[in-house]
Amino acid sequence: GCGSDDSSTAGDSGGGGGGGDATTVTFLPKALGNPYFDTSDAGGKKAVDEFGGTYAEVGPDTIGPDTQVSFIDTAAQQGVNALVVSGNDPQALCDSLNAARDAGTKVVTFDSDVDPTCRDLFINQATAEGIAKVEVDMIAEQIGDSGEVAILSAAANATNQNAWIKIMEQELADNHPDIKLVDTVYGDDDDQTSFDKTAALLSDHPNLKGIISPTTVGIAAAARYLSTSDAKGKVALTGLGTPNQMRDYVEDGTVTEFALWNPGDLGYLAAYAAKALVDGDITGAEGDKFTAGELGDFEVGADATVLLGEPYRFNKDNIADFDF
Amino acid sequence: MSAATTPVLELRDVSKSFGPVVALRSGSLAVGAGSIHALVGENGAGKSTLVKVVAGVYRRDGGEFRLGGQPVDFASTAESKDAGVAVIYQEPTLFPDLSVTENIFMGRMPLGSGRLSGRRIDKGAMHAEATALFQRLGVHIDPRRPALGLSIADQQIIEIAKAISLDARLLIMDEPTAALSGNEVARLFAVARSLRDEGRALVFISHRFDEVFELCDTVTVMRDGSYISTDRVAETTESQIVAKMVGREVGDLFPKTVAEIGEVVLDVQNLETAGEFHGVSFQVRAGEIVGLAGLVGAGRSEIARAVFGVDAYDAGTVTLAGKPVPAHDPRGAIRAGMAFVPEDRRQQGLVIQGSVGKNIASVIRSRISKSGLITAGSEYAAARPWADRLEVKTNALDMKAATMSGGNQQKVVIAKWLATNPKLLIIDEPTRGIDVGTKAEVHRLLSELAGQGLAILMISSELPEVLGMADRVLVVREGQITADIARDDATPENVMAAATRSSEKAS
Amino acid sequence: MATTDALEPATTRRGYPSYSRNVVQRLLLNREAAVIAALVVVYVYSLVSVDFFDGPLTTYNILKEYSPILLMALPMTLIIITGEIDLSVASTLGVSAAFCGVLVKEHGVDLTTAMVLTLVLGIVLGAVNGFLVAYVGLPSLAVTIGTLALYRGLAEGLIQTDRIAGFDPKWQDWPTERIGGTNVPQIVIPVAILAVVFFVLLHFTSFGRGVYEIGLSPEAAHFSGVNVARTKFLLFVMSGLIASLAGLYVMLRADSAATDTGIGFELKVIASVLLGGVSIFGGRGALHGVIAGVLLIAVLNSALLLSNQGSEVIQIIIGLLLVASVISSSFLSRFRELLPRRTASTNQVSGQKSRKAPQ
Amino acid sequence: MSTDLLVEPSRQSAGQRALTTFLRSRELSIAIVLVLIVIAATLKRHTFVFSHDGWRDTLLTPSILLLLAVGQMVVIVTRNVDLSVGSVLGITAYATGKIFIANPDTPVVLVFAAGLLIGAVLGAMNGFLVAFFRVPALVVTLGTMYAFRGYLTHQAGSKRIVAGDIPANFEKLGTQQLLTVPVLTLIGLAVLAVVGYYLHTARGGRELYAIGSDPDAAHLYGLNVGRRVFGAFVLSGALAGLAGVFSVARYATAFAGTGRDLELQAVAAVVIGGVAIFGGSGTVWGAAIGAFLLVTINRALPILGISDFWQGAVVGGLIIGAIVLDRVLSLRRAHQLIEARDVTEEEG
Ligand SMILES: Nc1ncnc2c1ncn2[C@@H]1O[C@H](COP(=O)(O)OP(=O)(O)OP(=O)(O)O)[C@@H](O)[C@H]1O
Ligand SMILES: Nc1ncnc2c1ncn2[C@@H]1O[C@H](COP(=O)(O)OP(=O)(O)OP(=O)(O)O)[C@@H](O)[C@H]1O
Ligand SMILES: [Mg+2]
Ligand SMILES: [Mg+2]
Repeated sequence: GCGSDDSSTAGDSGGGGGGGDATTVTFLPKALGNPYFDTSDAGGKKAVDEFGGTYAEVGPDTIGPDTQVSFIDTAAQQGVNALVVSGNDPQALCDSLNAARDAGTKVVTFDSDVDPTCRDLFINQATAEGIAKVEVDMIAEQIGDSGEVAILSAAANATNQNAWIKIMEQELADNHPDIKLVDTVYGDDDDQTSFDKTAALLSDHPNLKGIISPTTVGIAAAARYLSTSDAKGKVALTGLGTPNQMRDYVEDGTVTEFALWNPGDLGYLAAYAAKALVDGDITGAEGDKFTAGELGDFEVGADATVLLGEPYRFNKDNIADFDF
Repeated sequence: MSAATTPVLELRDVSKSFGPVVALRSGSLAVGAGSIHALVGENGAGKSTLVKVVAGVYRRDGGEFRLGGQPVDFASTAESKDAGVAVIYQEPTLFPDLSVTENIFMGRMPLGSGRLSGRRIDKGAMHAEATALFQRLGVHIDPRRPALGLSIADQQIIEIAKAISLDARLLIMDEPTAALSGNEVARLFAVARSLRDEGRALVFISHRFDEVFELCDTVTVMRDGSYISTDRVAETTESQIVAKMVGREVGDLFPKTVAEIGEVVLDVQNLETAGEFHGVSFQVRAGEIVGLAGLVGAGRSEIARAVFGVDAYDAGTVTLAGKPVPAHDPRGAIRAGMAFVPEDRRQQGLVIQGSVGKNIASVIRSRISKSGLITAGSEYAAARPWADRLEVKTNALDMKAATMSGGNQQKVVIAKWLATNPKLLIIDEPTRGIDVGTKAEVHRLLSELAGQGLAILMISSELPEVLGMADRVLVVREGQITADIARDDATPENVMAAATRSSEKAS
Repeated sequence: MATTDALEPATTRRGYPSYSRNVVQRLLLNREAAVIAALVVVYVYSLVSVDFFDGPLTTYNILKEYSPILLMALPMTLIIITGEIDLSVASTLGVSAAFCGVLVKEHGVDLTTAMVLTLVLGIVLGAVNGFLVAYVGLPSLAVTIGTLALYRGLAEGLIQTDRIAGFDPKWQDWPTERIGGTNVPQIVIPVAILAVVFFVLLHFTSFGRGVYEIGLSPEAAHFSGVNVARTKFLLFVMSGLIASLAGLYVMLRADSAATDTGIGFELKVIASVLLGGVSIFGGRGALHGVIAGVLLIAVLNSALLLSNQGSEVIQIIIGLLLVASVISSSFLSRFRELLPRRTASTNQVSGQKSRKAPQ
Repeated sequence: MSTDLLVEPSRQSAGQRALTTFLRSRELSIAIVLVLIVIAATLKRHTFVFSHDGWRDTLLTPSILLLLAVGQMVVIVTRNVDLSVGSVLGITAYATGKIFIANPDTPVVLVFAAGLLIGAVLGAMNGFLVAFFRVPALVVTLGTMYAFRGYLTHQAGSKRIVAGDIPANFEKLGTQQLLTVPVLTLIGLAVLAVVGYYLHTARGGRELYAIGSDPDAAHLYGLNVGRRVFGAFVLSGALAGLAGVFSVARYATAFAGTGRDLELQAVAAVVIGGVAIFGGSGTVWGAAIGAFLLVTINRALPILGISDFWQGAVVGGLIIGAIVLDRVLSLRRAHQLIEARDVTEEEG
């Protein structure tokens, strides 16, 4: 699907036109209707426009292991130069992605990686360790480094979520002995499910001190529930969120601090990386270097991964400066 | 009365067809206020169709239709109701989930008075009125119970109550007494007379002449969808009416060739289904036609259905040619050599939306399929000779059965069963709703089949048919066989007596 | 005359023609032909005017992606022709994938055995539906809404947070490998075989004739010796079996089993069956129409994606096609209709007795 | 035999009759299940009900499904079904957000009216197709479910209504309470009461039952079937529209996927509530209890120690159980009714 914006340009070969000289880059988020990906893809579009390529965004309207497949297949058919994907499932997409690569399409993953054997490059928003650590640190600060906490995740089988959660558990065990992770629930990145799961968490664990939600949909829904509940102010909430979704709740004190990298930059970087691959400037080998417009120079790290940077913390003092 | 000068209801040359089926050719009827007008005719003569045209169920194809002198043309039954026409349809049509009262008043429930309860149904008043109606008809029915599970008779009574409660100027009753017992009929007549004396016009349809002569003052005869005659009841006789209905002398209608009776083919012992019938035992021999007589609702069809196995039964045994027939297993019954032409042609006898050929071949598929495979070609090939044998009128075997006349549909059903080469043929209402010509053909065929040693169990609500065709008449009343009368001893009187409750009430 | 043996059919006196219309009319003037025509038109149009549609991957992708729908549509066609419906197919598909995955990954069962056991599971799940509908006599619409939730719930319970992947490549690659040098994935082989089997079953066996009769008039079918209950039971069992087969395929194709595998497929399947000219009231429809219906949706989908239309456009089109198909047939039948009341409702009258989908 | 008092006006008083019918009612059985679940959950953790949030959520969370179930019940009782309610809800939810973006201080009343209106219009489309063209509702509403959803996705694309777009006063409405009862729940119950009263006491209401009970008889009675069925769909649509407004008030967000899969839940609630899927019988009270049960069981299971991974299975089992129960009860009832008939005939 396409936002009403580019559906207007549909009909002409849109993101297709692999034959043309302009580099064609197609962005494929986990699902449409998620403002986080709206922002990242906007960043991508910005980059593509800068280097004069052709940008397209397609995607399923529901998250599911193979809902992205038909879009990958289509991109392959269109022979786009590069496909920038946030994978719903590390395995389910592999066959299609490899088919696309055989057809000459460069595959860059961002936000959520797939099996390294079926992509050329992964743009990592931040190391899993970095993300896990910043979330644990924030919750620890907010609840005074002791008490019960719970995690509100996305889909039960979301790879990056599960990876982060594992590391968080480790980090808590190692450095925060007094914090007890009592429950992990799954909101499927759906507002209402996340909302109701939050309610369930609070009633299941009367002396819950904090909630970590490493997903932008989840943290917003949780904040929405907390802001209307007795637990407001008593139960701390942190995780990964976008300023626009969280602004109200930071201002009304439901949330003190949450983190995120700039998804716009992430998409921007991914687009330039894709360009570099297409032009053959890089192959994805460790040590390859390329320049990502205004973001400057980046170097490909181990198993074809490029790191954006460290997550950024948003709170009352700085949230007003951001709009995404 | 002066009103008698302009008839309340006046129909002239009204016609109605369903596709190729001409149900009504030229129906004419004139009913004056303060009179009870009998409408008689054989099954399929078009009486009910005429009624449904008056009621606004069907739009007539042609002809004149006046009510109180005014030409009218009803698009729906609601309009006819508003115009003061009340109809008791032949088949009760009730809402099983709704209460008896609601069934009576559906569409015109009394609303409470006053601002607040203005749009509210006045249940109290409604139940009271229903109770009063049943008082008048002299029956016990709890107005609050759902219609679900009511007997045909009770359903019929509710239809009557519904019609009366409309207190219309024209009341049409299509075979209201078919399922009623003696004293229920008596009360209905009492009510009918009081309505007549109030100056209403009534139309009364019945197959029972004693009722016609007891209740009505005028009688109109129909045959094959056409008007035949109208006479004052006082000035005509039963035999005259019958002659007009049939259009020929009664004698030659039932060409029963006496065949020699052979071995016992069907042996039914103590068949019982709770609430339907009990202690039913009888035999049918090769070459014998056994007639099952009784009122509608007596349970004859239920017995037949149980014997053939489309219904399960609680107790008893069915044996065919010495071998026990599995219970509740039509396939088994067919394998054993039974054939069953059911009562309801459109729902049970035929796949009415299916083609003629496929219908005829439907029971012998296993025989005509080669190595498990069957093709339309092989079906039509198998069907063709049987269509020929019964002279089915259709221009191709792939025509839908629904496009045929009642008579031809019946022929298809019979063909379909003869194709199985059965030992026993159970045939329920063999000639209901089919034209006189076909009727004679069917009768000839039946006695011919009997002549070739086929055992036949024939259920019929038409006394003349039973008396004309059967070698033996079994009379069913309330699920019991109350009489077993040999052909020669059978008279309308003793059969009717055994069939109705009134006789034992009298004693 | 009276001497001719009535129990012997007469030697043809007036030979009845089998058909009232000539071959051409019979073949061309029906819903199936219309759907096939639509399919051809859309396909040809896309070939000439949609970029890349003529590419080598198009056929491959369409077949690869729509095989599960096509599979489940086969038994669904028969079920809907009997006037029933099975909303639980997608959940059966999901729980089958989950079950097989769990067997392999958590209980170390080897893949082949696991797949066999999964098919058995499919039969059991179908039998549950079939029993409740055919023998207990419950409305299939309600029953399969229940099992829709139940089976999906079992899948979620089985898999929970696991993500099951990395199946034995020899199995995992097979379905999506190309046949020879063609653009046809191997999964098409079993799909084609099953399509033929069901086509023969429906159109050339006594069982199939029974299926139609049940749809047109359950009572009449019962009265002429068709075992209505057993027929329906078997159909639901087939539906379960085929759905779990489709589940295995989806699992292998994606090399992963997850709680939400195949979610929402049931409506896609039913939509394509109805598009294919099968009447929701039962008694009417043909398998080639349904296959054309599935392919029509597939081709539309592919063509629209290639012209960068979002999935929503496809949804809108499917929706409108559905509505249009029933309205057109209602018009036709209203003209053809001989009975004063539409057959639809006369089918319905006996309420609980006729377990048809609500009109 | 005597003509007088042939029909005893029924041995019981109105009060007794009401009581017995209540005690025998199908609704009571699931109401009890609901209560038991709530009690069990509360015993395990008193905050489930005895806490501000617990009490509020117990009443508030089902309010959206409640509206859908009420509308769905009215359609199903006429032997039809409306599968498009989820999409209708999504459209009105998104429209609500758009209205506020366009003009943040739109009076709340107007927003509710808009939701009702949009829903009613969409419902009218279904009603027109079903009633006028006499085509099966299952197919039509399956089609409009896709079409409406597709239209919404087309409009919304990947845009999303976020809390910031919703004015505070409207957001507050999502949780506002009147004597501890959430306002949304009160509205839902009010709708329930009105519809229930109509179905029970108005001509139109009884005609809806009649149509579902036997469509052909309804025609023979001269009932205006088309108009009634049309009305039922309009109501279902309007209530789905209202539910859309509710969902924005409660969740302060809306996007292309809002309300997906709710249609089957609504049908499930109605079925659990003992409404015959082929119309003619059942009550809107039952449907409402069904909705509460469906939602509450989801909240209660984790507390009762059943991992929420098994919730779907439990709900499915619940639906099957409900249908089987209905079959058993209706068979018993039919039997009793036939008995009753025979008894009265003995007296004759
Ligand atoms: N809806 C219909 N479609 C097709 N043919 C019909 C229909 N209704 C009646 N017929 C046919 O029209 C003819 C007249 O039927 P009708 O019911 O009017 O006869 P009748 O006089 O009422 O018979 P009976 O005494 O058995 O009630 C019959 O041949 C019947 O098969
Ligand atoms: N309780 C009932 N509710 C609805 N229909 C009924 C009921 N009982 C009988 N019928 C139907 O009414 C018709 C007459 O009843 P039944 O068949 O039991 O008696 P019968 O002696 O066979 O009379 P007939 O053969 O003349 O119909 C049959 O079609 C039967 O199916
Ligand atoms: Mg008649
Ligand atoms: Mg009978």
